[in-house]
Formats: sequence, structure tokens, C-alpha cells
Amino acid sequence: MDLTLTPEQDDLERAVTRMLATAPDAWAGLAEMGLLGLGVPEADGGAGGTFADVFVVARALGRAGARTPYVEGVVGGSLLPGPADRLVVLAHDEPGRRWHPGAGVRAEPEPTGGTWRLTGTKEPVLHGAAADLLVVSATGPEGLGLFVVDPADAAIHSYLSHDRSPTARIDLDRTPATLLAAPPHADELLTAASVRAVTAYGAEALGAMEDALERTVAYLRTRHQFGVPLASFQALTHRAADAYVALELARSAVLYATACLAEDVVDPAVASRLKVQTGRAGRLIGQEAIQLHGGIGMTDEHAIGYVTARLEVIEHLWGDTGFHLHRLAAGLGDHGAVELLR
Amino acid sequence: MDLTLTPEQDDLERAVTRMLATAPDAWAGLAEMGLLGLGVPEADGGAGGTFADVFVVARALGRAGARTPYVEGVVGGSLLPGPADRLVVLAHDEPGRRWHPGAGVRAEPEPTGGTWRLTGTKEPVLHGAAADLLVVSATGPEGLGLFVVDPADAAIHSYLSHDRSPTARIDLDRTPATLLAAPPHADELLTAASVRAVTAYGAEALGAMEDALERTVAYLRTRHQFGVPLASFQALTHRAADAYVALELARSAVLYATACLAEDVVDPAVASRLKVQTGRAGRLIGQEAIQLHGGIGMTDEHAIGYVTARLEVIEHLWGDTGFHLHRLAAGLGDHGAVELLR
Amino acid sequence: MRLALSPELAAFRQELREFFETQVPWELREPVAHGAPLDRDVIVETHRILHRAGLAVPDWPLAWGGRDWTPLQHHLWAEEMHRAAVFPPLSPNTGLVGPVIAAFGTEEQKRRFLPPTAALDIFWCQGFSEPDAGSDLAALRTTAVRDGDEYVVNGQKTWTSLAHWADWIFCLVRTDPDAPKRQQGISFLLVDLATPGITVRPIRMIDGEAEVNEVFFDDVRVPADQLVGTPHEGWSYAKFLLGNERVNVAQIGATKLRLALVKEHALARQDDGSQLVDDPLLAVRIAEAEASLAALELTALRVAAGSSDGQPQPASSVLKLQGTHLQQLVAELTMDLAGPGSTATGTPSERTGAGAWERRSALQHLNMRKVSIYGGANEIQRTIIAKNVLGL
Amino acid sequence: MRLALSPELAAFRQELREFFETQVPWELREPVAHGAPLDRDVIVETHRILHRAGLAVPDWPLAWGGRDWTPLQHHLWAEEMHRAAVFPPLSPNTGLVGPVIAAFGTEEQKRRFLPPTAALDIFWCQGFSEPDAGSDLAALRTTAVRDGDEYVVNGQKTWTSLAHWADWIFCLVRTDPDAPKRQQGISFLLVDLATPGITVRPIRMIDGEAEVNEVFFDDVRVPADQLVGTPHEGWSYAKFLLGNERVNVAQIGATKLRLALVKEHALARQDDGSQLVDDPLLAVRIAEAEASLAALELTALRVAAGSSDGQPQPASSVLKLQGTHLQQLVAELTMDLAGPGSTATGTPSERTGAGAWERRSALQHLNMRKVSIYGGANEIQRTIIAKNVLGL
Repeated sequence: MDLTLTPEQDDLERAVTRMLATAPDAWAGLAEMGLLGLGVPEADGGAGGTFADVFVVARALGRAGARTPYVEGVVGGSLLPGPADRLVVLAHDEPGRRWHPGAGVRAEPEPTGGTWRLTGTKEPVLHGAAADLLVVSATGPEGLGLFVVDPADAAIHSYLSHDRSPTARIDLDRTPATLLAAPPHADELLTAASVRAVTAYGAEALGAMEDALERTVAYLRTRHQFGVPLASFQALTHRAADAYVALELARSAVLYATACLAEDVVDPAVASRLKVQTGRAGRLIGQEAIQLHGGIGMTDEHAIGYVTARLEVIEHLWGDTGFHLHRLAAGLGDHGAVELLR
Repeated sequence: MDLTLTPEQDDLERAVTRMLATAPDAWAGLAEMGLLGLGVPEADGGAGGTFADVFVVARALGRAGARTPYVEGVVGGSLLPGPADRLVVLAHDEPGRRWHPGAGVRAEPEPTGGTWRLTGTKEPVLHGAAADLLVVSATGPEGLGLFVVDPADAAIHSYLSHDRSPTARIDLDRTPATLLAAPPHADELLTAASVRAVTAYGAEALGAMEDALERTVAYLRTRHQFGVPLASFQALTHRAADAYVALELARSAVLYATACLAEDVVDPAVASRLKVQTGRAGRLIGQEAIQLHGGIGMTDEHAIGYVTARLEVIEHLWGDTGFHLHRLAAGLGDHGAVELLR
Repeated sequence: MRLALSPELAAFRQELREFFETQVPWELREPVAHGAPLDRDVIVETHRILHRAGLAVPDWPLAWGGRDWTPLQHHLWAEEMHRAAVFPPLSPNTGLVGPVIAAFGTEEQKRRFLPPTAALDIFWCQGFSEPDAGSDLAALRTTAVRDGDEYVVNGQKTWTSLAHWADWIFCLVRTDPDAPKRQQGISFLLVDLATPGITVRPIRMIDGEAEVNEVFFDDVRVPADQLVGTPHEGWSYAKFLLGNERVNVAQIGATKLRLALVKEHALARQDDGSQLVDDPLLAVRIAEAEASLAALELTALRVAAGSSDGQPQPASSVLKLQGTHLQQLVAELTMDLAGPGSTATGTPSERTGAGAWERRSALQHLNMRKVSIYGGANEIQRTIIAKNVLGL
Repeated sequence: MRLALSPELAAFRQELREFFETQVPWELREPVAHGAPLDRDVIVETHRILHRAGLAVPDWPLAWGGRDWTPLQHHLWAEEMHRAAVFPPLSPNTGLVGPVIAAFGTEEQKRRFLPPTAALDIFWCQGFSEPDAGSDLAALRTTAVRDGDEYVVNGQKTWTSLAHWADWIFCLVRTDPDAPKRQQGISFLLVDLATPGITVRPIRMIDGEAEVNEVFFDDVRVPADQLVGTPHEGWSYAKFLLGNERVNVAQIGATKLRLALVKEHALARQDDGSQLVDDPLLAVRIAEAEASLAALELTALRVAAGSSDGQPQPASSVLKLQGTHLQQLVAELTMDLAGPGSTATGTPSERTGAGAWERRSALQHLNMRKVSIYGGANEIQRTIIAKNVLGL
């Protein structure tokens, strides 16, 4: 096993980071660099590459605090492969429900042939308003299915969430749809998509945590109180050390999940372990970052609060730490010790 | 509401503390001071007084690290009131089972009249070998009952537990017994006994935590490393401050539970909240005490390790923190906000 | 030791409960109950209703509108107020500047300021922190130089809560820059925000609100009779005041209200018949929060019973640490109950009302991160405990 | 990035697994599997079986019995060893003094000491800590004064693990009391414990065991050729060695074995048909421990892959902190699974064997509190991370 990046991936990271520091529009920049559709086979119109490339881009986006539909596109592209410049967004979460594999949106077959009508509401759908196509989960006569919807046919209400991500509510009212996957295949597809989503968001969270810790450490070094730098207060530096430990453990979990996907091993337990590690680490690092910055960490003008907010958004997508702990607990009897080396 | 002790109780505390510092045998000292049978009505042969007096004695014992059957006697005396110099010990826990309200010991009625035979094993029974009488829980034809057993009729195997408390395994093999309480009255009695036990052990744990924190603070003040006292390391003093906060919150929970019992309010939820507070605080303070003492905290010659061990014993008696959290969680719907003032 | 309320106290509590629930209209309580953003009208109207009933400044001296209550009566007053979702009397007025003027002001200052302060005819804000003087308050650099019958003030305050709504500000200013210690040479000055030379600039926070401000002083001329007490002795008044602030900042009543709402959400039947408490991890987190909050409330009652003459006790640091911890814990718990719904913030107008608790939850969580920073950051409280209580 | 083991590595692992399970008798592994107290015979016999198979010192230089393995091969070796409950080769020999002699000793010292050290013909113990030099190791006061061809050693060591079973001790001693810095003037000395003037006094610990000792030196005469490397340079050798120690002290394999036992207990059917994992809090604690341990193991693999020439990396402090945290967490979890059974310790003879895990659990928990204290206390590790990694 080897969890390091290739020299090519290191180059890619530098290039993306450089672009993000200078380009006015991160999304356009990614498109220009040909980085959309990474992980989608070239035969399907994607950009090829492995999930390790996705990791590199997502982590760089997290470090830079850029809000793009990148991860959403990776997930959508895995459900509905196609040209790299087409953004497919999955609309799955629904208001008033904690994340769960079922869905309340109802699908009704049209009398005429293979088309369907969907009715219900999807929210939050991150970057839903930017989608070229929507994949919508809905419960039909035989169970949960996945459907393709043209966003032009749906009522899309868009706003910025607390981390400044463009987010949407999508109202469907007998909205025409085509079937992408019927039950039980839809469940499998959704599970695979969830593993990809958790891993790609995990890479973004890793980048965000790196950014938060670096900013916090720099602040401790330069900010003076009581006539000395904050870094001379051992209670603070020891907490920064604990944050670093959490970061490195989260990094290991994300790198491993990436390596699994890069070799087409799709394992929900691996994703759940990643979610638990990044969930705990994200909360610790995000909250310590604000606390150690003091008042300015709470202001709109300072980026650190939005890093913390972003980590909370990621925590609540695709099941939170508690959800994944329960899932791991339910599977305790499936194995003896965890075998990492395959 | 008033959670302070009376001047008489303050005097009592001083007297007990003085005795514990000098008397060769703490248990004999308590007997001599007439402090056995506190909380048992004088009409029943006890020493009278309220549960606040029990609190005072148990806390002083905890501070002094004395290992006496005091709390066990309070619990036994509440089940089977009688002369103050008679030690009644409840034998309820059984090997191989986490604490639960049922019991595996079987009770069989004798064909001849009101006597019974009990078969099974009780362990751990703290101070079981010192008992003048045992109250044993056992399941009979109609459910859980409480029985009185003469210890001379049982096989008692005694040892020192990890905190140096005399502890016993009691093997019953068709051991004669008399019925103390039949179902469902036995359940009620046991529940009331558990509230008393949790509160009295809580007072002892409070004393033990005070002792642990005081010793630790004294060590931080006097021990030098890197040419300065440990107290000049902020990371350590801030942890001591957190321990103090935990101690004060635990103190409040114990004082309140004591006030409830002193006015004959027997509320399992109050006991569970106490257990959660002292459980968390005990683990924090016990573990920090060893860590901040360093190597000598691990040695048999130094008392601090036994304070930590004692806190763990108390944690595992009458349901641990997890058990009481579940019980509180199950009762969430029984009330709105917690009403402390009655 | 005594557990039960006396019949007199039970009646006292009942009277307060009735007052808060019937005399403060629901329109003024609803925004508090549902965690809406602060609203100046709600604050002022509620305060005045309480003041008219003699319930705005019960802990002030009797001569200035206080009530001769026991600590337990004060506790019941606060608890019933929060329970009914009544916005408490404005704390800069009632808990901060008022008590300082009452304790250290001249008779003339008392007569001039205490009645309008109690009545909220003056809306006060607190000007203590500066860009380089937060936890290290004694590093403050705003100066007030005596010039005839006036002080000329120059400098900048920051994190000034509600300055954009306030009429007056009370400030710590440096009047003797040559004092041998930084804590000396500081004075306590009352300033009308309408005085020329003052600029108030709201600071937008991560939750989108602008509760706090920067306040700039540029050759602001303040009459010398607005200096409270003895010149250069302001630090001791500030310490007196911060002791009060730490007790308030435990916010037990407010947290209780939030936690009751958490339980309501967690116990509500979903459309599929399930309840959020079916998740044992969530249920246990709620139970633990409830147990912790009860222990904190009991600790506050113990501290209140033990306090003497308004001198702050070291125990107030315990209340600040644990009080802010629980405020944050309950906010986090609310957000976790909302799950992905916490991310579905919607637009500001979609975040009002009882039904929108999920949309508000993440923003409230973010907002709540401030409470362990302001009013003496929790790191400062730990140092106080280590030093003053443990002798470390 | 690569996930799967190559066929060669998979075969390598299989070979080790077979060796450990068939060539090390169960009598030597059973005490390890069930957490029995340490036993000198188990340690020595196991070590010698491994040594005969070339598996005792794989990370030593090739010339002295090492194997030319990749970091991943070393990891597989350690993992399979722990998985089979094989007591690892004695770490003072293989991980501490051996590498120091190999790196810094004279050719003569290597020839004299390395073979018996590898074969455990010398049982070594480490004499670093002193009563007033624990975390602050440079405060050590044991002196070694040159007298002709000998050093005369006086002083006291403490926390000396297994000294009561050892043949030799390697010590840090002060050879130049006038050195300008405390870290200078320290030397690394090898001492036969049979030398006159040495007293070993076992220290009884709270779990009743006596793993550690005080060692007193009273005019102990040590041949000068037993000083390793350059006089007064011992501090740098100690730093080299402590870096190694921190990697070992993560004890991932041992924790994995303990956690597997926890799962076994938790999943076992009770006589009433229930399982301990029916309690969701316990089940979730186990799941979380497993996730954390996997992350730690991956981190160790990353550190191993990145290490160069045995130079300790700052990352080893991460492994020490989290490794000891998880050792303690799993011990605590085991005790909590046992519940009141943890209090039913019984007598020592009742605590042996697989069935007695509950009786052992609290004592093991107490014993495990040491791991965050020794080998560089966790407070020291945090300081190292803050300083060397974060630049604070």
C-alpha cells in the first residue's frame, strides 16, 4: 500500500492552487484546465483519470475556500456519465427529514410509455441552480428510483447557505422525468454515489481543515496579548497540537478512501470511517479556529468563520457523524479486526 | 431552596474528619461516634437524622480514602431497618451481567410454610464478608423478591478489589432465606434503595474528587520541572481549572440529591442526573490526577491511584453513566424543562 | 438544607409567571421564543413594560428602583422571565453601567443617570474592548485628556454590542498615560453618542447579523462631570462590572428555553410516525445536556446564595465557562437535529417563525461561538480559576 | 497511490502468519492473548524462537541480523506478530540499545554486544529517568567520574522497566558536571547489573504488579570501554533512541488485538440471549474506536513510508499521542463492558485465563494509565508538535 500522490498529481495540485489564487472564476478556471469530468471515463465523454485526481482538485478547492459545484459534478457524473462540460447534480435531500436512504418525492408513471411525472420538494440541493441536468431520487410503485429531470421544467429557488454555497430548493409538480435507474439498482447506484460523495467532500474538508489550522497557527504566532505573542501561552499551543493530531488522522482516512476508489473498491464502511474521522476533526478544528482567533474569527470580513461553516455543511451532507457511527456499529459483527491491506 | 449544611452538620463533618485522621479503625470510630444507623428512624433502632447527615459522613470518608461498609450499611439499613450496630448488606449484582434490575439468583419456596431456599451466585458484594445479615435479590415464581439470609449459611469468598475495598462472592446453594419483600413491592424497595445508594456513593465520590484535586493542585505547586514549578505550565493549570469546574457541577448534583432525600423525595431521575455528573467528573478528575502526578501517580505507595480506582468502582455500581443516560433519555418525554424548585 | 419553596415563594413565582405570560404581549415574546434576530423595538418595549411593573432593575439599590429580594427571588424572576420568552431588561443598562453609577457615581450622577437608565430612556452600550485590547483589556489605548471642564477623547473601541441602536456609551479610557502600571490611569467615562466626532460602524458577522460595532472617537469633547467616580480608578469599576457580566453570561434561563425547544423538535412525530429521539445517540445527548444544565442551575443557585454585596466571586468564572459551554452545546445539538436541513438556510425572510427552526439552526450555532470569546474569554476564566481558586 | 498488496507481499504476509501461528507455541501466546501479567520466561523463549528464525531484529543493519525490508514489510511483520498474540522481541534490546550501539558504538562494542543483544543472551533495561528527571530528562544527576580505566557511578535511576529481570542496564550519566548546558556533559554507559554497588528495588504499582524498579548506584565501577560513542555526547544518542521509542509506543498491533477481544465479548450471546452491543452507546463506542484505530494504523503506514535513515520524524509524536490515547480508550471500554464485573477482581489466581477478562479489566485499565506518562509524557509530545511541526 502506498498513500502518496504521484509527481503528476503533485504538479496538478500546484497548478490548481495557482489558478485558484489568481483566476476570477474558479469554476471557469477548472473548466479551462480540463479538470471537469475527472474520474468519468473518456469513452463517456469525461476527462478520465482516477479518483486520486479528484482528491487533488477537491482538496485544493477546500484549501482555497472556493465555492464551486465541483464535488456535486463528480457525484452527478458518476450517476450519469457524459460530456465533461455538462453539470449533473443529484437532488436527494428533502426538507424536514434527516438524511436517510429513502425519499419522500413521489414518482408516477405516465400512461404513455417510458416517461414519468415527479411531485415533491428537494432541499437542500447544493448548486442546484447551476445544473444542466438533475438526477432526482423518488419513490415509485416499486420502490426508490433515480430519474433525470430538466431543470427548466422545475421551480428552482436559490440562495446562499451559511457557508456562502449556492444552494437550492427544487419544487416538482408533476414534473416530467425519465427513468435513470429502477429499484433495486437505484439503491446500489445511490450507495456507490454516496461513497464517492463522502470521499470527495472529505478531501475538500481536509483542505479546509489545513487552511483553518494554518491560519490559526499564523495568528497565534503574530497576534500579541499581554505583551507577548499568543504562541507563548502553552494552553493554546497544546490545543493547536491536538488539532494537528486530528488533522493527520483525518488525512489518513481520506487518503485511504481515495486509494480505495482509485482502484474501484467501493466500500461504505471505508466511507463511514472517513466520515467519523473528518466529522470529529472538522468540528474540533473549526471551533478551535474561531475560539483561538477571538472576536475577529466571528466577523464576515475574516475567512475563518466561513471555513468553519463549510465544515459544518459537509458534516451534514450524506449522513452526519452519528449516522455513520450507527452504520459502523450495525456492521461490527461482519468482521474481526479491520483489514486495511487488501 | 437552600443547599448549604447546617452549623451542626459542619461540626459533624469536622468531628468525623478529625476521627478519620487519628483513629486506627475508621469503622470502629464511626460506631463510637454513634454515626451508624444515621437516616434510620430511632423508632427502628437507628440513629435518626436526615440524609444530609449521611452525606456529611460519606463525603468525609471519601476525602479520607477510608474503606468502610458505611454506604453499604446505609443502603442495607433502608431495606431492613434495625439496630444501628447491625450491618445489613444488600447482595444484588451477579457475575457476567451488567447491572440491571432483574437477577439470576433463583428462589424456591420451601414446602413448609414461609421459608425459602436460594440458589445462585452474588458478586461483587462490597463488604459482604462483614455483614451481620444479607438482603439478597432473587427471582421466585412471581418475579423479583428480596430475601434475608444469614451469612453463616452462605459460602462467602472475600478479597480486596482494585481500590482495596473488601469485596465478596457469595455462593448460595439451597440456602435458607426468609422473604423480606415480594413482587412488585420488592421492585419499589430496590428502586428506593438505588436512589439512596447512588446519592450516598455520590457523596463519597465527591469527597474522593475533592481529595484528588487537592493533592493534584498541591503537586503542581511543589513539583519542579525544567527549573520551574509545574504550576507555571498553563496547559496544566487550565486542565486543573476544568477539573475544578467538573467538581463544582458534581457537587451541586450531589447536594441536590441529598436535599431531595432529606425531605423524603425519592426521584430516580435526580439520582440518574447525579450519576451522570459524578461519572463524567470522576473519570476526568481521576485520570487527570494520575496524569498530572506522572509516574508516582501509578505507584502503590502513593494514594492518588487508589482514589482513581475508588471512583471507578463507584462508577460501576448501581448502573454506570451509560445506563443512567439511557434511563434519562427514555424519560425525556415525561417533562418539559427540568423543575428543580419544588 | 431545604428543598421545597415556601408557600410565600411559590406564590411569588406564580405571580411573576402570570405577569410575564399575560402582561407582556406574545408579539414581543414570539421573536425570543423562536430565536429571531434582535429587534430594537422588542428590546425597548419589553423593557418598559417590565420597568413600569418594577421588574426591570430588581437588583439595584432600593432607592433607585430595586427590590429587596433574596437571591432565590432573583433567580425565580430570571427563570420565569426566560421561561415565558420575555426579552430580559437591557443588560448594559441594568447589569453594567447602572450598578457602577449606583456604587461609585456622585449623587448628581445618580440623579441624572439612574432613572433614565432604569427606564431605558437612555439606551446604553459598553465601550471596553479595542482592536489590540480584547482579553488583555488593560492594553487599551483610547485616551481622554483633560482640557478645562472637558475631556477630549481619541481612539477606537470595537465589539461594541448594539452601539448602532444606542444613545450613550460607557467607556474605559486612559486618562494617565504615565501611570506605572497599565491597570492604573484608566477612567470610566459616560459619553453621549450624539457628540460630534463619534463614528459608529457596524461589523457584519458570519451569521449575517450586525450586532456589534466599531466606535471611533476623533477629538470628542466630553463634559468632565461625566467621569464616574475617581479619575484613574476606572479599572476597579470595570472589575466590579465584569464580575456582574460573568454571572449574566451563564444565560441559564435562555439555554433552558432552547433546550425545551430541542426536546419539542426531538419528540415531535415525523410524517412517517418516527421521532428524532428514536436515534439513541441524539436522545442521550439531549438527556446529558439536561443533566448538565440542571447541575449548572443548581450551581448558580449556590453561588447566588453565597454572594455578598455584589462582590464577584471566583465561582462566577465557573458559571461563565459552563454556561457558555452549554449554550454552544445546545445550539450544536439543535443543528444536528436539523441535519441537512441546517444547510437549507433559505433566504432571511424564510428563516422566521416557529416552523423555520431548522433553517436558522446553523446560523444560530455560528452566532453562539461568540459567547466563549466575549465577556472575558474562556481562557481568561480558566486562568482566574487556576489562580484565584486553586492558587496555581 | 496503491491499495492492494503485491502478490509477493501477500505471500510474505502469509508466510509470517503461518510462522507465528505454528512455530510459536500457544503456551507462549496465550498469556499475551489474555493479558496475563508479564512473565520473564514467555519473553525470553518467544524472543529466542523469533531470533532463530531471523525475525527478532529485522530493522537492524544487515551485518548484525537485520533484514532488508521495506517499511511496509516491517509493518506486516509487526501486525502479524500482534495478531497472533506473539510477545514482541524485547524492545530495550531490539529497539533501544541495539540501534544505538549499531549507530554509535565502536567496532569492538558492536562485536561484543550486538550478537548477545539480538539473541537476548543479555536482557537489557533502560536507566534514563531519575526521581527529579522525568519529563525533564536533562535534569538527571547520576554521575560517572573517570578514574583510570573505569568510571565510578553514583546516583539513582527510577521507573526502570523490568530491571529486576535484567542482566545489564544502559544509562545516561553526567560525565561533565561543568558543561555550560544541561544537555551537554551526558554520556551513554553500559553497565552489568551484577557489578558490586548496584541495588534494584521493585516499585509496586496500583495494579499490584511490579514492572518497574528503582536502581541505586553506590560507587559502581564500570570499565571505560562500556561508554558508547563519544564521551559527553550521550544526549544526542538518547534523542535518537527516544524517537524510536515513540514509534513503538503507539502499540497499534497490541491495541488491535485488545479491540478484537472487546468485540468478541460485546458480540457474545449472554445466557438470556442478549448481546452487550444491544446497548447502542457501547456499540457506537466500539465502532468509533475501530475507526480511530484504522486511521492511526494508516498514519503509521504513512510515517513508516516517509521515514529516512531511522531519524525520528515529528510525526512520531502524533503516533505516541494517539496510540496511547487508543490504548487507554480500549482498556476503559473493556472495563465498561465488564460493568460491575470489573469491580469483582477476585484474587490474583482467579484473574487468569480467557474467562476472567472482566476480573482483569479494571486492573488493566489502571495499568494502562502509564502509557501517556512514560516514553515522553503526552504533554511533552504536544510541545514537540507545537514547536517542531507547527513552529509555535
